[in-house]
Order: sequence, then C-alpha cells, then structure tokens
Amino acid sequence: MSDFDDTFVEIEGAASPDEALVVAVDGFEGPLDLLLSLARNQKVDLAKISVLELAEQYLAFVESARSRNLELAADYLVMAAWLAYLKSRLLLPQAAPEGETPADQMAELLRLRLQRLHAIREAGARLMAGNHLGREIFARGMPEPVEVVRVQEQIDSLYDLLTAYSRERLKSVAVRAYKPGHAPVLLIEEARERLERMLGRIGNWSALARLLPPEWSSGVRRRSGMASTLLACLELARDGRIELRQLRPFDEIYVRDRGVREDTEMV
Amino acid sequence: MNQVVRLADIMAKGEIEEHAGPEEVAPRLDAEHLRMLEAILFAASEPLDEAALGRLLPQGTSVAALLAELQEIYRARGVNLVKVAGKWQFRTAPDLSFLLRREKPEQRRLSRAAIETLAIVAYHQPVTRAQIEDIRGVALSKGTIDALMEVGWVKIRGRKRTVGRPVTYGTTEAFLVHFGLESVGDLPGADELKAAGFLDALPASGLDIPAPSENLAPDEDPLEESDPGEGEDNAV
Amino acid sequence: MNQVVRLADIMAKGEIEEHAGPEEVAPRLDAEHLRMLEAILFAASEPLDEAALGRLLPQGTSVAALLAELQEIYRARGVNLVKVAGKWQFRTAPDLSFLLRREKPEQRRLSRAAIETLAIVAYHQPVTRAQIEDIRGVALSKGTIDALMEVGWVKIRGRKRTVGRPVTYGTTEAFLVHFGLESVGDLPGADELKAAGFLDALPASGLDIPAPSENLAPDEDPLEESDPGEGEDNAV
Repeated sequence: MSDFDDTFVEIEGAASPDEALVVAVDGFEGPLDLLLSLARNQKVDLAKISVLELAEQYLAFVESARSRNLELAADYLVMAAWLAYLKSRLLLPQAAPEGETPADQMAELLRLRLQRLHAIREAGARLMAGNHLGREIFARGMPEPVEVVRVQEQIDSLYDLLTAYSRERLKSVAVRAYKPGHAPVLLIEEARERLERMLGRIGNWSALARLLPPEWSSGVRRRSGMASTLLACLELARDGRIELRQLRPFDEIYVRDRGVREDTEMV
Repeated sequence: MNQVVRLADIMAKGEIEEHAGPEEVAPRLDAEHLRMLEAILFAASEPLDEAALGRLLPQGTSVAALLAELQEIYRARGVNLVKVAGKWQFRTAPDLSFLLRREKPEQRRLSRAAIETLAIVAYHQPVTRAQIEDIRGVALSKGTIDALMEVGWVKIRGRKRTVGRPVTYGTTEAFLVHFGLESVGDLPGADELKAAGFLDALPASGLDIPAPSENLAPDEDPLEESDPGEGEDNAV
Repeated sequence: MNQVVRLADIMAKGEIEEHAGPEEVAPRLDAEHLRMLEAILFAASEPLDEAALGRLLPQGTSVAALLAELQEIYRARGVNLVKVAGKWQFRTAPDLSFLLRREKPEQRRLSRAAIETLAIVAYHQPVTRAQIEDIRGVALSKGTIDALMEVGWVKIRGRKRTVGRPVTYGTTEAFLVHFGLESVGDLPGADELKAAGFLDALPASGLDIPAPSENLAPDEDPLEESDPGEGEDNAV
C-alpha cells in the first residue's frame, strides 16, 4: 500500500493546501475523487482516516470556493450536504433516529468507498503499467498467411471411360449398319411434350422460332422442327393453354403462355 | 502439378528425432508432431485454441501434451509459448521488453476516467453503468465507455435481471490477449482486491458485485441477437 | 502475477548452453545474446541484415556467430532461421509448408467429347488426330486434346511414319494410376466389354477393338528431344 503514495503525489502535483485545491477543482473526477485526495493528505492508512476531519476539510473547500464565486457542480454540493449532516451526527453522538444508519457506520462506509476507489484506481494503474502486446511483448512480426489452394480432382471413373468408348464405337457401327434412308423428322408428339414441359417458362410473346429444340433449329432439320412445333402449338392453343399471334401473313409467329398473361394483367 | 508434401511422406522419413531414446514408445511421431505444432503456432498471427490446433494436426495427436512439451522447450528462451484467453501463442519473453519496447505514437492514451472505468469493468465484471458510477462517485460519460469499446477491450455482455434490465459490461478476448492474461481470474492483484473485500458489495449502497467472471452472473441474462443493448446509453 | 523469467536466473542456471564446449570463453553471455537475437528476429516485421541486428544487440556482440548458432538450433525444427537476400528471418520449415496450405478440392469431370477422345486415345494408341477424328466422325477441337494433356492423362508419344509425320498420342502413367490400371493392356477387350454389358446394342457384325500398347508401333517414331511435337496441332 505504501507505493500508493508515489502515485498520488504525482497526481496531486504541487497540491499544497486550499489554494491549489481550488485551482485544481476541474482536475477532480467528482466529489469522491476530491475526498480521496483530501484523505491522502491525512497521511494515514485510508482505513483509519478521521472522517470528521475529512468532512471539515471538504466543507471548508466548498466554502472557500463559494467565497471566491466559483461555481461547483451539483454533485459536489450534494456531497457537501451529506457530509455536513454526517458531521453533525458525529459531533452529537446519540442514538440514531428510527430507521437511520448509525453515524459511525456511515463514516465507515465512506472510508470503505474511498478505499475501494483507491484500490481499483491502483489496479488500473498497475494494469496499464504492465506489459502490453505490441509495446513490451510481441507476437510474430511476420506471421505467415495460410494459403488456400484449389485442388482439381478428376472424378471420371473407369466406368465412365468404358461407357464413352463403347458409345463412341457403337455409334460408328450403328451408322454403318442401319444406313438410315428416311429424312429426320421431329414428331409432333415430341414437340408437344417438349412445349408442355416449357409451359410456365415461356416468356410473354416469344417468337416461335426461338422455341425450337436446339438440335432442330438449323439446317434441313429446321423445317421439320418448325412444322412440328407449330402444329404442337396449334394443339395447345386449341386446348386453351397458350395463345398465338401473327401480325401479317408469313410474319413471325409469337407464342405466349395463358398463365403468364393472367399474371401480368394482375400486376 | 500441385506437389504437396504429404504427411505420410514426412512421417515415413522421420528425419528429425536423432535424440530419440529406445524407451520412447512413439518418438518419431511425437517429434514430428512437435515440429508441426511449433510451425503452426509460429506462423499464426492470432492465438490458437487446442481445438483449432487439433484440427490442423494429424488425428489422434495429444495436443495438450505436445503444448506442455513445447512450452517447456521455450520456457527459458527469447520467445515463450504462453496461454492467453485460453489460447496459445508464441510471444517474446517479458524480460526482454527493455530491448524491444516500442511506444507507438498512434497508440492513443486513454483518459484517467477511462483507465479507472476499464479497471472497474475488468475486476468487477459483469458490471452495470450504475455500479461503475457508484464506485467512482461520479456520472459516467458516454464517451468513456465508447473509448473503451472502440479500443476493443470492453463489450456489452448481457443484461442484469433488475428493474430496467440495465446492460452489463465486461472485458473482451482482445483485452486478455493484449494484456497477456489467460483469463480475468489472472488479473494482477485480483486476489488481493478480493481478500480486502473491495470487490464485494457495499452494505448501504445495496449493490451486488461478485468477483469478476466471464460466465453469466446469476442475475444476468445473455444479450440477445435482437437486443439493441446500446439503448441504455442514451438514458444517462 | 507477472512471472518474469529473469536474465540473471537464466544465466545463473545456464540452461541454454548444454552443448557449450570448454573452449568457449563467455558462454553464459552468449546464451543471453542468443535469446535477444531470437526475440528480435521473431518480433521483426521484416527480414533484418547483420548490420541492423548489430545495432539492436548490445555492443560488441558477434552477430555472425550468434546467427550461425541460432540457425543451428532451429535447423531441424518446425521453424528455421533462413537468410534470404542477405537478410535473416524465421520461416516455416519447407517440409511443413503444407501446414500453411488448406486444400480446397474441386471435383471435375471431363466433357463428353474429352472422355470419348480419351477413351479412343487409350484403346487406339498410338493414334493421330486424323485417326481420332475418323473414329469419332467429328472434327477434334484443339481444346479437347489440350484439356486431356493438362489433366496429365494424354501425351504426345511419337510421330507416325506417313505423309506429314503427324504426332501420335498415347496415355500417361498418371492415366493408369487414376483409372487403376497396371498397363494399357489391362483395358478390357471386346469380350469383356460385352460381358459387362457395355456393348449390348452391338449388331451381329461385331466390333474390332484393338489391343493397345505402350510400345512403339511399327510405323511410329519416338519423339525426339528437339521435336516440338505440338506443331501439328496448328495444321488442323
């Protein structure tokens, strides 16, 4: 506890009686801090300070501030009122009024609060004076970052390989064996099944040409693709599931989903 | 393309353990695991806990035993293996601070009020604003708590189950890491403060101040996700 | 609380210099300097040269000798002291660099064209691009062969002794490893494929499936060192 003195002398600086106190009032962190500073001036263990003396010093300080027309914050005045009351109680020792704490207990409580503040303040000072990471103690100056490496992992199996090979070889054999004589035709049923799967995903007035299966949308196959898809569309239009529109003969034919139209009208 | 040195390869080589005695059951494995642990901790920028280390080491490694051994190896060295906030980190030895000490100019000095408040939060946690004000005998400005939260040393940790359910403050993991503490129980002088009764509640003030603890106090609720928490600040 | 390992304690114990020979004049002092050097290098935010280290260490320290000793201490450890471009720093041991790498596997599958091409290369090797195209009935895009070479399953193995001397493709060792084959001769033949149900749709005429070989074909020349090989690709 004796090393507290050093800390305190420093905080108080040139705090000689009354004069310095008034000047330094702004430097105090509230009335308890001021009381603690006054108590330290008694140069005794905080547990043994004279609370009566302390109260008188505090009240004298407040009086001196008043006489110099210095304004004191409200909490300093609240403390002054309490200390004045405590002082009167201490000076006239008698049984405490009903429901009130005895004066010596009030005094003891003040001592405890001062000790507690002093102790925690000391602890804070010790903490800050201790080792700080980055000030006295250092972690690795050049930490080595973790590198995330993407590793490509082929998951093709022997089965895949053999399937691919068989498929490839069978294709050539099949072409040779069947000699297909008939022209490739997209069946109307196929076109209709495909369109039905697309229902709900057809945009508002999509061009018919854009609805062709990719493998039936170019070259000679396009004709069959177009014809069968148009027929399938007519069937679906008859069933009331889609609508068709053509602005003039031979112009592009547009398709829309009836479901889509209802949605857009609602909006 | 990615020529990765496989664990198995290294372990098969077992180049390191020249000093392995015959009585050691699995000396090759241990020495190699020790090297791995050393490398992981050396490379890391943050303290690592045992679970994280366990995930990086081969399965079945006794991380705790390895850490104890590594700590012993480095005990008297210029770099020590220390446990902070329940995690492990290599740090320069405290006695070499005279050699390494650097004051960072940007390291903002905390105000006296802030340091005092930090100490109260650290030693008394969980603690409410009212309790801080009671100990200091003065109103706590919002800026003081803000400064401590900004440094990252103090956080809102819950709400007290009393009237108004005030938020409670506590210290963060960053606080422990910064001051090199394993837990708040290791705060310097905590035992003395407690023994002197300074961490107890004062009778007349009706305060309930237990010893610092990171666990929820009996009358403390955890902060909920949706809980704004900060709201309390405006009330003062 | 602050358990500081004191300079004096360590020097009194003299724990560091177990290997200190009797000819060393001031081994205790060196041990302390070694700790300092260790801490300085550990905490440094950039590699340091001997001149810089000399300025940080007490006057009269033999930096070079200390560095050599520290390097030796860390030689077989998880972290090594290395000199890069005349400056010293601690680095994770090269054989443990995998610890600083997290592999993120990405599963990939060959495109249909690629696996078909691979299958043809495997069965028909040595095979030229023209032969592959002939079997598949479609032109082979440059990307397909490139992809297979990149995965490391297909290589250029020689040149065919015909007009234009086209390069011949074959499979690699990595191909055999991945698909679990001892040699390309282990690829199932027509009977086995049929038995396994791969050729169910096969018409009566049957299919001529070659017996692949890694040996040079009679009409194939080995690829010479100076042969760029790839040149052929541009011709198609």
